[in-house]
Amino acid sequence: MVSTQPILSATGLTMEFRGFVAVKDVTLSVNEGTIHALIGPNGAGKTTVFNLLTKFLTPTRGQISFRGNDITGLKPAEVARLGLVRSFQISAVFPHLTVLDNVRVALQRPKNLATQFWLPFSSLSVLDDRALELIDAVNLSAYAHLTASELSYGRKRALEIATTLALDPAMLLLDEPMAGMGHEDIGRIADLIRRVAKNRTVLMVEHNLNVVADLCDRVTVLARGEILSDGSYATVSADPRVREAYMGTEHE
Amino acid sequence: MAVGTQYLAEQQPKLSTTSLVLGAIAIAALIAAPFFFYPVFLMSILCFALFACAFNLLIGYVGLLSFGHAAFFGGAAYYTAHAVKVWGLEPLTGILFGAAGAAAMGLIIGFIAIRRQGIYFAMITLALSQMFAFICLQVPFTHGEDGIQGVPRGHLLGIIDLNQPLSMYYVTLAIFLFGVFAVWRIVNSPFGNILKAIRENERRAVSLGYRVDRYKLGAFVMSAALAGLAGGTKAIVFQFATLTDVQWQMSGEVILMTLLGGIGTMIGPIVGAGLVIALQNYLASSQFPVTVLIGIIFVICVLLFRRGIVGEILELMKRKPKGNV
Amino acid sequence: QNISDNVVKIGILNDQSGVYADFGGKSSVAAAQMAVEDFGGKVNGASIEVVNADHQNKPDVASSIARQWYDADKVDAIMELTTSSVALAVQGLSKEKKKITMTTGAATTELTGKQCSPYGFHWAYDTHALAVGTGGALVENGGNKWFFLTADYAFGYSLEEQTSKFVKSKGGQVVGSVRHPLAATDYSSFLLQAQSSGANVIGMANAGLDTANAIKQAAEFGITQGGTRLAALLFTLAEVKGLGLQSAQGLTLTEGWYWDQNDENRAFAKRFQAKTGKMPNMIHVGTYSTVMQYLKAVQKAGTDETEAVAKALHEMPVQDAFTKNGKVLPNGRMVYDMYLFQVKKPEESKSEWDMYKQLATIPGDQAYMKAAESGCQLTQ
Amino acid sequence: MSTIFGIPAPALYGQILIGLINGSFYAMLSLGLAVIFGLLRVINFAHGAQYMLGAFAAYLLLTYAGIGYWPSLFLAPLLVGAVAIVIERFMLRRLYGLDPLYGLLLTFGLALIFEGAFRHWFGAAGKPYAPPAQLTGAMNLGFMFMPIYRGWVVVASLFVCIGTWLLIEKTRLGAYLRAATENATLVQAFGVNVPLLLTLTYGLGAALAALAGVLAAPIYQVSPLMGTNLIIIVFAVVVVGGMGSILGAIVTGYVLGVLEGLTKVFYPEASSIVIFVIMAIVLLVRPAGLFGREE
Amino acid sequence: MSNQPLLEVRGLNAWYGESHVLHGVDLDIREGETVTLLGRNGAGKTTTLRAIMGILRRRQGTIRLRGKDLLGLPLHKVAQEGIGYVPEERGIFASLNVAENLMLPPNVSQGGMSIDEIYTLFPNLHERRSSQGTKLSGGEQQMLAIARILRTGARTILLDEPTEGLAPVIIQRIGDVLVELKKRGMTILLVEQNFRFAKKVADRFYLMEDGRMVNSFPGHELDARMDELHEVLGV
Ligand SMILES: Nc1ncnc2c1ncn2[C@@H]1O[C@H](COP(=O)(O)OP(=O)(O)OP(=O)(O)O)[C@@H](O)[C@H]1O
Ligand SMILES: Nc1ncnc2c1ncn2[C@@H]1O[C@H](COP(=O)(O)OP(=O)(O)OP(=O)(O)O)[C@@H](O)[C@H]1O
Ligand SMILES: CC(C)C[C@H](N)C(=O)O
Ligand SMILES: [Mg+2]
Ligand SMILES: [Mg+2]
Repeated sequence: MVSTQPILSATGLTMEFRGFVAVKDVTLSVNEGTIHALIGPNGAGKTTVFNLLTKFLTPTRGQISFRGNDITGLKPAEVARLGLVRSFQISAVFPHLTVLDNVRVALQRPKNLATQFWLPFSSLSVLDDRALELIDAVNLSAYAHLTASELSYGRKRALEIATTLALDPAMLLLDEPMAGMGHEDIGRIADLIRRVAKNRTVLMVEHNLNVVADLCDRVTVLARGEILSDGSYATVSADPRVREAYMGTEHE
Repeated sequence: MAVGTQYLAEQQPKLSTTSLVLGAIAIAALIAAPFFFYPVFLMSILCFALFACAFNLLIGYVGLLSFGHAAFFGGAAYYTAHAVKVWGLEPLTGILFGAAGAAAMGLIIGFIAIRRQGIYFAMITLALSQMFAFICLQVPFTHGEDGIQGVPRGHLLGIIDLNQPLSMYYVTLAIFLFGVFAVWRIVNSPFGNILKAIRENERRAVSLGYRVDRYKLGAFVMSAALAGLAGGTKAIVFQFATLTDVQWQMSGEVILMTLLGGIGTMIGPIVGAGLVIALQNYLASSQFPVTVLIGIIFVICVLLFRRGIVGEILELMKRKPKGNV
Repeated sequence: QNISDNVVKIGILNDQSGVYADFGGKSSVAAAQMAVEDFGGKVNGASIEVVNADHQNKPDVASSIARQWYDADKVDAIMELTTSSVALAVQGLSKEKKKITMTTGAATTELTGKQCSPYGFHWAYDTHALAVGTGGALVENGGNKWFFLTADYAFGYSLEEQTSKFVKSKGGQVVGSVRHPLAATDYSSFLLQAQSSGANVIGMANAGLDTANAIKQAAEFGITQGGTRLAALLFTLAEVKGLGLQSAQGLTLTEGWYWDQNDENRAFAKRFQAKTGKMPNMIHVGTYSTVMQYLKAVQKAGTDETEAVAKALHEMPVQDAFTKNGKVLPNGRMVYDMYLFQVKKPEESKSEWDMYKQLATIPGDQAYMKAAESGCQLTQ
Repeated sequence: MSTIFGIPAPALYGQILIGLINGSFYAMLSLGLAVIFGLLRVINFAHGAQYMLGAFAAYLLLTYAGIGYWPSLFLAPLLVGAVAIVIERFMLRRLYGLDPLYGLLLTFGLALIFEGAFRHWFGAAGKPYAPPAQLTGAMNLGFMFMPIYRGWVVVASLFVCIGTWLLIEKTRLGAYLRAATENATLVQAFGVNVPLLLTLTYGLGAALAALAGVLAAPIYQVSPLMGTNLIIIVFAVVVVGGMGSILGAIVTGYVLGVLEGLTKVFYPEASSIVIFVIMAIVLLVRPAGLFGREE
Repeated sequence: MSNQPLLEVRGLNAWYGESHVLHGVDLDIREGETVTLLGRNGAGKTTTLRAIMGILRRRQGTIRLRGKDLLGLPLHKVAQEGIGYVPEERGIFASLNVAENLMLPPNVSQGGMSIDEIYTLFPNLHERRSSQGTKLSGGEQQMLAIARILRTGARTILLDEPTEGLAPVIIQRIGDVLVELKKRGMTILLVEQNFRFAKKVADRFYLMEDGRMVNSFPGHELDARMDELHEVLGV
């Protein structure tokens, strides 16, 4: 269901930190239903772009629109409520809650069961079915009652994806989902991403080029805050500038 | 080690039958207590215990250390005392008025303080409450150092004569039980679950779409209102509202009560309040300077029993192997 | 037996650790014990017991101690009650509980005014006596433009009000006033304000450490050299000692008792010093006097029942180490002669505690308000 | 007599000057707090008590050893610093790595102990302490008499503040301090004796407070409660300046002192709360404080 | 190259709180050698480095540097023996700028690189020398972390996953740097998951599993042992 309709587009995005321009005039559009990769050398500004898109940073200049709405002036929580949800470069779970509770926390908001301070805790059990379904989807059923801190790194990332999916977001932003992960986990997460991307859009930052090549419909290469190249993996990897700035000579 | 992302509390065990039985015994004991102890002493424990529970709602379950809770406790005492003495309000209405006033103050102070976390939050609440104490010193209705004296206890709902020590006691007990139940309910509710999540990983909660500031502010206001409930009740029990209750030493005392009993446990603050009040009562007529002893307890608690009395007992019962960072 | 529980229990409730601790404090407890000894240790065959507590200048602390003393510990009467806020609270509670209080440590005339009690007695001094004594002396010496430095609570207001009234009645004027919080540390800005108002007297309607600090700072900023005079309206031997003669010299002040006035006083003071290490001021001896007088009243009434003792207290003249001509007005005010003193220069002082020159005697009737003018309901 | 906004100019200048003197104490105290907070992540609630201890050390040295003001200016901070070092070694040290709130609570308890004990021994009434003979008297500035001693305090505090600032921002030692603030283990893994650094820093911060105490002794009485309320104002100063910012602590200290002085002229009723009001406004506009970095 | 190992680890056990993580690790590194630790996530590679440094205090066994026992030394003394540590999480200081970060570690012996040499090696750092340390990107931070150790003259370097999260070009450059360091006679203990990278520099490999050394072989045997590695590492 790859459409050519952009779900998220940013125009002229610029971010300056006390005189240092980390992101320069970036115009980017992500088409609905695609898996889109953002790659580039360290310090290129990828995480910064993520922070801008999800409003954890406010751009110095530029516009962002998501599903036709201008979201440039919104707060991070509001962006998330519109269905644009991110993960962090450093894994983000609620460490002392169980796996089940981690997912339930995420479900509480869309189900409008978050502000009721007068209801008993047990009223949350209506969320259990959906939560277990999500946990199952990321192959964590066996660990549902462990606390998140007891999970291995890779499983934590899976849990993070499950909680993100609980919000049923139209679009996911994943920042280096495979970083620091053992080989056996990489394949699992790649599968998972492919599965969840069936009916939503994914924008991800990733250094593992095999994964990018394998998974992504489109690749945008960022270098020194500017877009260097944009297109299919084959196109960008053939671009000599990309080879020079990013991939180096060793990569086939 | 990021400042403010850690928290002091332990996980709360689920409500079990043993704790229900223990609770029932405790309530029975509280009902019988005035026949064995001096009722005013018991009422003062109840007021402070409720205050400590309200305070614990913030520190124990949101991970925010307020060093300014005296403003709500003492502020409510002033509002209640004024409403009852000057406007002639019925005592319960007066107490509720006090709690509402405290909630309103909670909204203002919380709005400013919630922008920072950890120690910053502690210092800001401390400073704002000290500012409130200065205001109390200046505005006429508080009567400065004299305080509002001789507040009539009156008749509850126009019927029950609160000048009878026993009726006053049972009314105080009822308010106390209501307050403690409220704290318990808030903590163990869908709302409480989000609070827990925020305490664990605030950025993640934001990215899930929670407007965390509103949740924190909500908890802050609830805590302030309950502290106000305690303060208003105290004003009726002691027929008094004074500067003592708004000053920062009072905020320090409620921290001590909670720390001593066990932060983040349901009954810890109650135990702590009982101990501290009993100690102060006992020491008032001895040679030993009270503040020195309170200071020593503080130091000992922080160095040796960070979980507090109840927390340490719960830990012993759990005997779960520890071993995280 | 007509004595409840066969023991007469007297509570000394005062500040023992706060800003006013030197003013009365633990030494007052010693004075009370001296009174019990001097009385003979027993009254009508019943033993006498003195208990004491520190109220930390907090009226709520004081009233809950008092409540417990009455309810649980069977205390019959409470003495001293440092600080007006405390005294008003405890006297109010005692009125409700029908118990006797005899205040020596608080100043406000409210105690025997609008908030008077049939069981409440006010010894030693009050703001009226201070206004007449210290205020009067300065007015007579040409101090006719006053600026007040006032502690921001009931005591300060009362002292300022009484003194202003007195100054105005003598043809002087009040050109301004500023209120400072209790235990402020820096008075220099208030003093500058006072100076630029053109006043020739700065009336300090505060007490204890506050007054002492203000005096020191006034000297530093050359305010006294500039010819402005300081009126330390409430200052006693204990504060003079604390401040030191160097800074305190020349101050005029009003007290009801001084150790070096006569042989009897010197003898009393010597005993007191042996017990406490310091010389008493009017509060200490006043507390001695209240205990003594209370015991005499119990003896006379033959019981410790409140109404009877109160009646005896109202009727009996006061004649003891404290005063020779005291009498109690219907509003509870004990009236006796006060004295105006001046603090000696360091070179005039011959011994550690030789600090006052006596300037005048203020007859009791002038020093204290007439009962009829006090606003006390009991006198109508 | 000329007037400014309806206020006689001498009164205005006088209050500004007094504000500057108060500001000197705010600056010195908040500086010490910032240094300690910076490295140890401890809000030193005992700072007010250490200020008081400094003043008492001077008083006791004079009364029992006949040691005067000038030697005390060095000895008192040394003594208090030594006490602080003991505290760091045996108590604070055990709290590193825990939630920083515990440090706040521990020092709060210590403050209660010190103040309670001194109140018990010395009573609450102040003890007089005379300024040194060289600095007595006043200067006629035309609009007011300026006590020479107070002038000295302003000068001395400026020197201390600038000296400390240079030490921390411009020296290698300062760089260790700042880095150890963030990750003490790593700095130690580079070969720096961090435990010693921490101990000395706490000692230095406390010594700064004690120095302020000695400077304050001749102005205010030496009293057990002298630090109690001051410390909360200083907390507000530190929040306005931006926690941990040395420069922020210094500048804000002086500026708020002066603003407070001005309030006394224009609206005296508000003078005791003006610093807190400013704090609230700053927090609303710049949550990290004027000189602070966003965390 | 002498036969006496420069760094000698025998029967090293280590604990995090109650949990026993290293179970008798043995390890030898000779002067001038580059040794790489391989192992899955959680095998105990980082822990080994931290235990050698003495960052992790709860340990038993022997650790000797040039025959001198390191176990009893406080952390800063170990560093002063000439060991430089580049931690997994890089440890760049936010309150210092890049140049200050670079200058921070005190010299432990003569012969460290000069600032100019370092800036030639890492031009990015020169460009950003006055920005706040943590405002650098991940890769830039990694370079800074390595660079600042090179300045101190430490002759033995413990490097924990220097390539994690880095772009291929940067990895290549870091590889070049390590080769250069080897040429200068530095001793390097490297923890790495990326063995394509490790192969370029390692003289010897150690294979770790569950807190123990399970195998060790010379660098050139890496390709031959690929199958075995797959089994242990789950590649
Ligand atoms: N601070 C800690 N507290 C408790 N256990 C820890 C801590 N750090 C690591 N561990 C545990 O010690 C074991 C070894 O961890 P270590 O970090 O040494 O692994 P590693 O081989 O470096 O893995 P990675 O490749 O993921 O960095 C793991 O089981 C880990 O969970
Ligand atoms: N808050 C900030 N202040 C100043 N500079 C910043 C800030 N955040 C990022 N930068 C700078 O912006 C540039 C881009 O950083 P960013 O973290 O976006 O890189 P990245 O592409 O995600 O790199 P990596 O792959 O290493 O994570 C870097 O040079 C970094 O130093
Ligand atoms: C202790 C006293 C100096 C207090 C003062 N007399 C008052 O009435 O408040
Ligand atoms: Mg990044
Ligand atoms: Mg590792």
